[in-house]
Amino acid sequence: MELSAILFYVFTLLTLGSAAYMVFSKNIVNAAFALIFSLSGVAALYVLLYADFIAATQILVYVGGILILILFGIMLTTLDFTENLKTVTVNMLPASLLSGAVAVLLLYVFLSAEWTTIVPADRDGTMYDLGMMLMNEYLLPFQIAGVLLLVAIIGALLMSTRHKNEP
Amino acid sequence: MLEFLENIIPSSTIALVVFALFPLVLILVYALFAIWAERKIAGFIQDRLGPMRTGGFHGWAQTIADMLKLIQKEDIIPKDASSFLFKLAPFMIFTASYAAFAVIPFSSGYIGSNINIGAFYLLAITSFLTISIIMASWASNNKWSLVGGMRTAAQMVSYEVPTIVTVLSVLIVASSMNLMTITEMQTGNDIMGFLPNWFIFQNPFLIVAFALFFISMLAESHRVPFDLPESESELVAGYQTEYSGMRWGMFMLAEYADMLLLSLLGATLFFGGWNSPFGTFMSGPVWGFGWFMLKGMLLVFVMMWIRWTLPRYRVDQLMHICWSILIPLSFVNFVLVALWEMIF
Amino acid sequence: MESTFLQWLAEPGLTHYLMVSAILFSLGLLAVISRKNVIMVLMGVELILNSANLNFIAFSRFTELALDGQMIALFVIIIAAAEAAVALAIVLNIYNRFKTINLNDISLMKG
Amino acid sequence: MQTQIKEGFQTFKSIFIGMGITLRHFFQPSVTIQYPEVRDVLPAGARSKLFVNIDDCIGCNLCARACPVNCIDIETVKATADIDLGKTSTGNPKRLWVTQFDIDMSKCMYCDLCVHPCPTNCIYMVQEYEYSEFDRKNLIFKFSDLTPDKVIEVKEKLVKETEEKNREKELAQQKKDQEKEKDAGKTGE
Amino acid sequence: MGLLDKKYHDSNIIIVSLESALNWARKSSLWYEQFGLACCAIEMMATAASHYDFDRFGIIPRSSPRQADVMIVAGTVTMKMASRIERLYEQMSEPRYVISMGSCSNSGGPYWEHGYHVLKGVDKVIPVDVYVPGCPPRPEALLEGFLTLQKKIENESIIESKPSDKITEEADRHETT
Amino acid sequence: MLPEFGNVLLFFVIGALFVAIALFAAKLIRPHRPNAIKLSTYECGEIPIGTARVQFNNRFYIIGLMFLIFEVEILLLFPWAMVFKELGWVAFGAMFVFVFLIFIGFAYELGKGQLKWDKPVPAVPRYVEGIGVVDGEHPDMGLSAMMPEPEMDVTK
Amino acid sequence: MKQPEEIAAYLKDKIVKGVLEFVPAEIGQPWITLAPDSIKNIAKFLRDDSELRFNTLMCLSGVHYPAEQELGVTYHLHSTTFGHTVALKVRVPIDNPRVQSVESVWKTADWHEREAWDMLGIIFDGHPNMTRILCPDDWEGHPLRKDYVQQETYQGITTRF
Amino acid sequence: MTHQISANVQETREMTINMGPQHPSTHGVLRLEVVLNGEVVSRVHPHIGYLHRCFEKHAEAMDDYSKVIPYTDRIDYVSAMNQEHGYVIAVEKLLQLEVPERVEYVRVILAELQRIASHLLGIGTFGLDLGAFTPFLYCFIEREKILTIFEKISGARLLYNYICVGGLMRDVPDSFKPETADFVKTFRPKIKELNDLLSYNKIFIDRTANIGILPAEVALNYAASGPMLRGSGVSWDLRKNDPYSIYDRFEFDIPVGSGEVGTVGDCWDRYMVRVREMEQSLVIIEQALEQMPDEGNVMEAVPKRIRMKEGEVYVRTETPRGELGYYIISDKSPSPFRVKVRAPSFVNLSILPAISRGALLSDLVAIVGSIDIVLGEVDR
Ligand code: SF4
Ligand code: SF4
Ligand code: SF4
Repeated sequence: MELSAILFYVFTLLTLGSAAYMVFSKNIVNAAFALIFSLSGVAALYVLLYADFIAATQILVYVGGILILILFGIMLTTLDFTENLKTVTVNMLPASLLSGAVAVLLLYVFLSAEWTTIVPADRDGTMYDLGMMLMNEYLLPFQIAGVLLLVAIIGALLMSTRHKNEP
Repeated sequence: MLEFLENIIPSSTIALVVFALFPLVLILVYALFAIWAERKIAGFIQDRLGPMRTGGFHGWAQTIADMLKLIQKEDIIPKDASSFLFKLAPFMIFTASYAAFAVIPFSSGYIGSNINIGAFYLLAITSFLTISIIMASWASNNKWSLVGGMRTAAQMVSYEVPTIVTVLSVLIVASSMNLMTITEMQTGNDIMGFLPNWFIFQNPFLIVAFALFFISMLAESHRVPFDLPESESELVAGYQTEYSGMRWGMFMLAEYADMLLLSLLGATLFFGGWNSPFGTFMSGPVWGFGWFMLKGMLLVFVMMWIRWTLPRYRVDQLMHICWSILIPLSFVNFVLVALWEMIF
Repeated sequence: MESTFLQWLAEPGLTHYLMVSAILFSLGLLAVISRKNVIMVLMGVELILNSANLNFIAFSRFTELALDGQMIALFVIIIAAAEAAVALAIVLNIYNRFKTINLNDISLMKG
Repeated sequence: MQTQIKEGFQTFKSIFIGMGITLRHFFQPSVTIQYPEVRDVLPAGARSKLFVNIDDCIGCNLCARACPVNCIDIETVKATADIDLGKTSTGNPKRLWVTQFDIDMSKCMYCDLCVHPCPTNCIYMVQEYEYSEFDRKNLIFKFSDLTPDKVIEVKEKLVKETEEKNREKELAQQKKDQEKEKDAGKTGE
Repeated sequence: MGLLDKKYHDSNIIIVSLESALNWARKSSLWYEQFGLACCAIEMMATAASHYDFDRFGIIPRSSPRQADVMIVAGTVTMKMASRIERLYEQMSEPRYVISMGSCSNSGGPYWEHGYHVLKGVDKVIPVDVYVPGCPPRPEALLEGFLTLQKKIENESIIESKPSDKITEEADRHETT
Repeated sequence: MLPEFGNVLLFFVIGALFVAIALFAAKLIRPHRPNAIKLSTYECGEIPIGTARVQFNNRFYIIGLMFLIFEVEILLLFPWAMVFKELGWVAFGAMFVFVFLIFIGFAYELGKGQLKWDKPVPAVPRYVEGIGVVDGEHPDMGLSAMMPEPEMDVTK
Repeated sequence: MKQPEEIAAYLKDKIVKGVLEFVPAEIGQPWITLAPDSIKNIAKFLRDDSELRFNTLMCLSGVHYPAEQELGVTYHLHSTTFGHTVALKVRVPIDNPRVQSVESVWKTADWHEREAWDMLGIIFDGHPNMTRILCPDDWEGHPLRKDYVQQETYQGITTRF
Repeated sequence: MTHQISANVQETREMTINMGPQHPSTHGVLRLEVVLNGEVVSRVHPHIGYLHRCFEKHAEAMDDYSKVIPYTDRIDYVSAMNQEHGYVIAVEKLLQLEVPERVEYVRVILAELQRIASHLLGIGTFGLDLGAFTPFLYCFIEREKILTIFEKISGARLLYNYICVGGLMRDVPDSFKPETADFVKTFRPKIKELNDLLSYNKIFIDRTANIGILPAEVALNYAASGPMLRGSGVSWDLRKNDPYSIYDRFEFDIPVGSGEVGTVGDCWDRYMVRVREMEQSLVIIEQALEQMPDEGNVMEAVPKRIRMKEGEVYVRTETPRGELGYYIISDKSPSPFRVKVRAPSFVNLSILPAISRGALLSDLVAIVGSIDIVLGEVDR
C-alpha cells in the first residue's frame, strides 16, 4: 500500500472517529473539541486531494474562527455547566435509524454510480490558478462574497446587540 | 541539506527524521539560551546579575537545571479538571508551534517543507495555539485559568487580524507565499546602491507594516505590554495556573518557541531572512543560518528589552488598540502598499 | 475477488472520498436531528457542510471539474463562516430571550 | 483624530524614553553583592545574634526581665560559702552559679532591650547572622558552661549547705530555746 | 510511579549518577512560591531585589504553587492563616521544601506568649526543612538558609523517603473525615 | 507537493513525539503522591466558591464573530495577492472595492460601539450633604435605594 | 476652632437629650460623655452643624473597664473645616453592651465598630454587618477583655506554644 | 417577566473569586472576595485579619511602656520609625516629658527618611502590580541605601527599636550627617528617572488615570488620610495642620492631587502625591540637617522607670500611609491600661469596596496598589 493510502485511512479514521465522538458525546464542550479534530482530519484529506489552499483555509476558518466562536457561544449560553453540559438526546434511536438509512442510501448511490474520472495529475500548488480564477471567472462571486460578509457582520451584530444598555 | 544527510546516513527514512529533528534541536537550544538570556538581560537592566552560580560561568547551566528539575516535579491533575483535555492541551500547543517551524527557511540550504503556501500555512497553524489555550484553561476548571484563557483567546484572535494583514502586505510585494521564494527575492544589494534588497527597504509602507507586525507579534506571543494571559499580578499565572511539572514546561517551551517563530517570520518577511546584509560577502548556507538567527535574536532581544521596561495594558485597552488602531491602520497601509506597488 | 478488494482499498479514489463524505454527512444529520441543544445542531450543520466540501474537492481532483471544485469549496467555507456567525448570533438572541437554547423548551415558549 | 495622533505620539515617546533609561542601566555596573563569596561588613552594633560571655555573668536576671518576649531563661544557684566564684572583668563579684542560661533565638525579636540593663555588659549582639538550622531545637542557645554533673553537684551542695545552715539555725534555735527554757527555769526556780 | 516514589530499589551506577544530576537540578532551581506574610516578607523582597539577587542562585518567584518548589514562610502565621498555609503547601507539587523565615514562623517569635491568634511555629501545620533565625533575618541569612537547603538536597537520596509523606497521609485523612 | 506536505506531517509527528517522550521521561522519575487537598482546585489558598465554569460576557463572543468575518475576508485576498501584480489595475480595483466593503462593516461596528470592551464604569461614591456617603451609580443599584430616611431632629 | 469645653457647652445648649457631662482631664485630653442610645443623632448633629462640622471620625475605640464592669466606646472626631477636635465617650454595662451604630454617619465607623465587636464584644445597633473582622468567625471570646481566656485549640491546632 | 429574566442574568453571570490570601498583588495576606461579572467587579468584600498579631493585647501584657516599642515596629513594618515615633510621642505626652533638641531633629530626619523608604516600596509595588518590574527594583536599590543608614545607627535593617521614650537608644554615629546629606543629593535625580520611566509613561497613565476615583468629601467621611486623602485634593497634613514634634520649624509644601492626567482622586494622583512627598521629605531632611545641633546627650531625658499617672491621650502623627493615632489610657500600673492603634491602612482599606465597584479586575489590582496598604497595620 502506498503511504498516501495509509494516510488516507488514518485521517479518515480521525475524521469519522472524532465526528462520531462529537455526535454521541454527552458533554457539549468535549463535543466542540472533538469537532476540531474532525475538521482537521478533513483538512488533511484536502491535502491528500491536492487542495492545499483549501486545507489551510479550512484550518484557519474552522479551527481559528468558527470553533472559537462556537466555544464562546457555549460558554455564553450554558447556564450551569455541571448539568446543562449534558445536552438532551431524546429521539436518539429513530434519529440514528434515519441517518443510518440516509448513509446507506448515499453509500449505495456513490458506489453504484459510474463516475467518469480522470487520471489525477500531480499539481504543484493551486494558489496561482485560484487567484487567476478568482479575478476572472469568479470576480462577481468574489465581490458578492464581500457584500454577503458585510451583511453577515451587520446582521450578526444587530442580532447579538442587547436590547438594553448593558454594562 | 536533505541530500547531504542522505549522503551520510544510509537509510533515507532516518535521514528524513534527522532532517525534521533539526528545528527541534534548535528550539531546545534556543529555549535553553533564551530563558537564560532573558534572565540575564533582566538582571543587567535591573542593575543585578541574574543567574550566576549554576554551572559556573554566569550560570550558563541555569535553564538546564530548571528543565531537569521540571522533569522531577510531580504532575498534578486536579480532580475537578477534565483530565483528558487537561493532558491534551500541552500536546497540542507544542505540536502546533513546532509544526509551524516546518516552513521557516532557516538557510538557503534548509527548509523543513518547501510548500507553496508557506506563509498562509503558518498563519493557519497558529490558530491551534488559541484553541489549545482555551482548552487548557477550560480543562483546568480554575477561575484564574478561565479568565486568563478567555482573555488570551480574545487577545490572540484579535491580534491575528493585523498580523495577517501585515503579512499579506508583504505577500503582495512578493507575489508568492513560499517563504523560501520570498527570501530569495530579497537577495542582493541594489537599493540606493548599497542597501540590501530587503522588503522593508523596498517599499516605504512596509516600514509601517513592520511596526504594526511587531506590535501584533508582541501581543500574539504574550509579551509585555500585552502579557495579559499570564499577568502574574492579576491572574496568578493565567491559563497555566493549574499546570505543574513537565506539562507546564511544555507551555513554557511553546511560548518561547512561539516567540522565536514570530521573530523569525518577521526576519524572513522584512529583513531578508538568511540573506547577508553585505551582498555576497559572508553568504552561503551556513553563514545564512547565522545571519538569520542573528536577525531573529535581535528581534527577540528587543522584545525582552521592552518586557523589562514597560507596564502592561489593561484588557479593554488592549482590545481598543487592536480594533480601533491597528486593524484600520493595517488595512489602510495594505492598500497603500498595493498602490505603491502599482505605481512603481 | 479478494485481491481486487484489497487493491481497491489500496488505491483511494473518488469513491473512497465520497464514502467518507457520506458517513460524515449522516453523522452530521444525526447530530442535527437528535440534539436539542441549538449549538450542537449548529455543529452538526458544520459537519454536513464539510462533507459537501469534501465531495466538491474530491470531484475537483478526480473529474474534470478541476479547480472550480476548489473554488466552490472556498465559497462554501466562506458561507459556512457567515452562517456560523449569524446562526450563533441568533442563538444568542434566543438565549437572551428565552434563557435557554434547548430547542424543545423554545418551541414550548413561543415568544 | 488629532488628539489620538498626539496620544499615540506621546505613547511612543514615553516608551522610548523608558527604553532609553533601561538601556542605560543595562550598561551600568550591578549593585549586587556576591554574597557567599563577598560579605557586607556589618556596621558596629548590628543586631544579628545574642552572645553571653558567661564568665562575666553574675546571674542577676536583669536581662531576662527586660526582655519583652521572655525568651531568656536563667536559672541560678547560690554558690556555697566554700567557693569563691571570682569577679567579673568589670569588677562585680559573682555570687551565683548560672546553672542555666538559655536564649531561644527562635523567639527572640532582636530588639536589643536585654543588652542595655546588664550591669557587666556580658550579654551583647555579635555579628554572626548565618546559623540556620534543620531543627528548631538547635536554635535554643545554651550559654551556661556548667556540665550537668556540675549542676547537680552545685545544687546538691547548695542543698547540703542550706540544710546545714538550717540545721545550724535549728541548733542555734534549739540552743536559744534551751537557754530560754533554762532562763525560764531559772526564773521559775 | 517514578524514581522519586522509590519504586526502583537498586542503587546501581546509573541510578546514583542520575541521582546526583537530579539533586543538582533540584538544588539549582529552587523556585519559591511568591507570597509573604508580614515584616519578613519585606526582607524577602529585599533579598529578591537587586542588592542580594535571588536570581544568582537560580531562585525565582512563581505565583502558582503548582509550579513552585519551595515555600518561604516569611512572617507571622496566624490561626486564620494556618489552614490556608497548609492548603497552599499541599497544592505544591512534590518534591517541595519549606523554609521557615524568621522567629514568627519558627516558633511564634515575639508573639509566642500573648499572641492568642498566632500559630506558634509553622511546623505545627507543615513540615519545615530549614529554619532561618532572625527578626527579620538579614537577606544574607535567608540566602544562607537557601544554601543550607541546597546542602540538604544534595545529600538527599531518591531511595530514601522524605518526611513529607507523613503529612500527606495526614492530609488525606483530614479531607475524608 | 504531497512529499512536502509529508514533511509537514513529519513535523507534527515529531512535535507530538517529543512531548510524549518528555512526559514519559518525567513519568519515570517524578513522584506521584496525590491527596485530596493537592488535587483540589487552587484559588489563592482558599476553598473555591462556586464553579469556575460560569457564563462569559458576550464581548468575547462579538470579538470572535468580528474576527471570523474579517479573517474570511482577508482570506479571499490571499489568492488575489498572488496574481495582483500581473493583472494590474483591474485587480487593484477589485481589491479596493472589497476592502471598502470591509471598511463599511468596520465603520458600522465602531459606530455601534460594539468593539468597546467592558469599559469600566467606575462607580464614584458621592457625599450628599446631610445624608452621608452614597454609593455611585451602578447598573444594579438605584440611587434612591441608598438614601436613608430622614432622621428625627434632635436639636432644640 | 473651638475648644472641647466650648463644644460641650454648645452641645448642651443645642441638644435635647443624651449629652451627659464634660470631663476635664488631668493629663491628656478631656472628653464628653454621652448616652449610648442617642449617640447616633448627636453624631449626625455634630457632622452637619454649621458651627461644628466634624466631618471625620478619626478613631473609634472600645475599652473594657473591669473595675466598673463596664464597656466603653471612645470617639475621636475632628473637623478639617475648623480644625478642632473632640473626644466623646459612651459607657455601657458589660452584660448588655449595646451602643447605637454611627456607621451611617461616618462610613469609617463600619470597620471600627466591627473591630470593637470582635475585640470587646460591644454590639452596635443598626450596623449592617456586625461580624467579626480580625479573628476568624468561629473564634471564641473577645480577646481584649481583661478577663479573656485564650481558647486551647482552634481547628485542631493548639493555640499555645 | 422580562425584568425577572434580566435579574436572573445578572446572577448567573456572576462569579465569586478569591483574590488572596496568597496572591501576588494583595501586598500580603489580604483576601478579597471579588464578585465578578465578566471581568467587571460588581462587589468586593475585603476579608482581613490574616495577620492579626494581637498588638493591643501585647501592649496591655507588657509590664513596661518601653517594652511595647519593638511591637509598634511590627505594626507597620515598612515604616517602623514612624510607628515608634508616634507611640513615643504619645507616651511622652502622658508623662509630660520634654525631649532634647538633638533628639527631636534626629527623630524627624529618621521619620522622613523612613517616609521616603516606605514610599519607595509603595511606589515600587504599585508599579509591580501594573506589570512594571524594573522600576520596582530601582526603587529597592534606593531603599537599600536608606536601610544602610538606618542599620548604621540602630543596628537593624527593618525593625529598629531605636527611638525610646525620652530619647534614642543610642547616639547617632558621626557618619550619619554626611551620609544622609549624600543620600539626599543622589536621590533627587533618581526621582526624575522614576518619573520618566514610570510616572509619565503613557501606558502607566492609561492604567491609573480615572481609576478608583475618590472624591474629597467621601474621603473625609471615610476618614481617609495620608496620600489617600491628599490624592483627593484635600490639603491636610498633620505635620502642617496639627504640628507635632518640631515640624513647625520647617518649610515644606503639601503635595495634593490635581487631576493632572485624569480626575482628581484617581490612582495616578495618589501615586503622584507619594512621589512628590518624597521630594518634600528631602526638603525637610535638608533643613533638619542644617539646623540639627551637633552636640547633645540623647539619653538625657530618658526616665529610669516610667511612672505613669492616670489619664489618656489620643496622639496622631503623619506616617507615610496617613494619620496614625495612638489612643493610650494609662492607669497607675507600669503597663498601659489600653492601647488602641488607629492604623491608617485599616481605615484606607475600608474604602476599597466603595471605589472599586464597576472597575475591571485589572483596575482592582491598581486600586489596591494605590491605597498602599501594609497588612501588619490593617490587622495589627
Ligand atoms: S533581643 Fe529582645 S527579644 Fe531578644 S532576648 Fe534580648 S530582649 Fe529578648
Ligand atoms: S543582665 Fe547580664 S549579668 Fe545579669 S543575668 Fe543577664 S547577662 Fe547575666
Ligand atoms: S519574625 Fe519578626 S520580622 Fe519576621 S514576621 Fe515575625 S515579627 Fe516580623
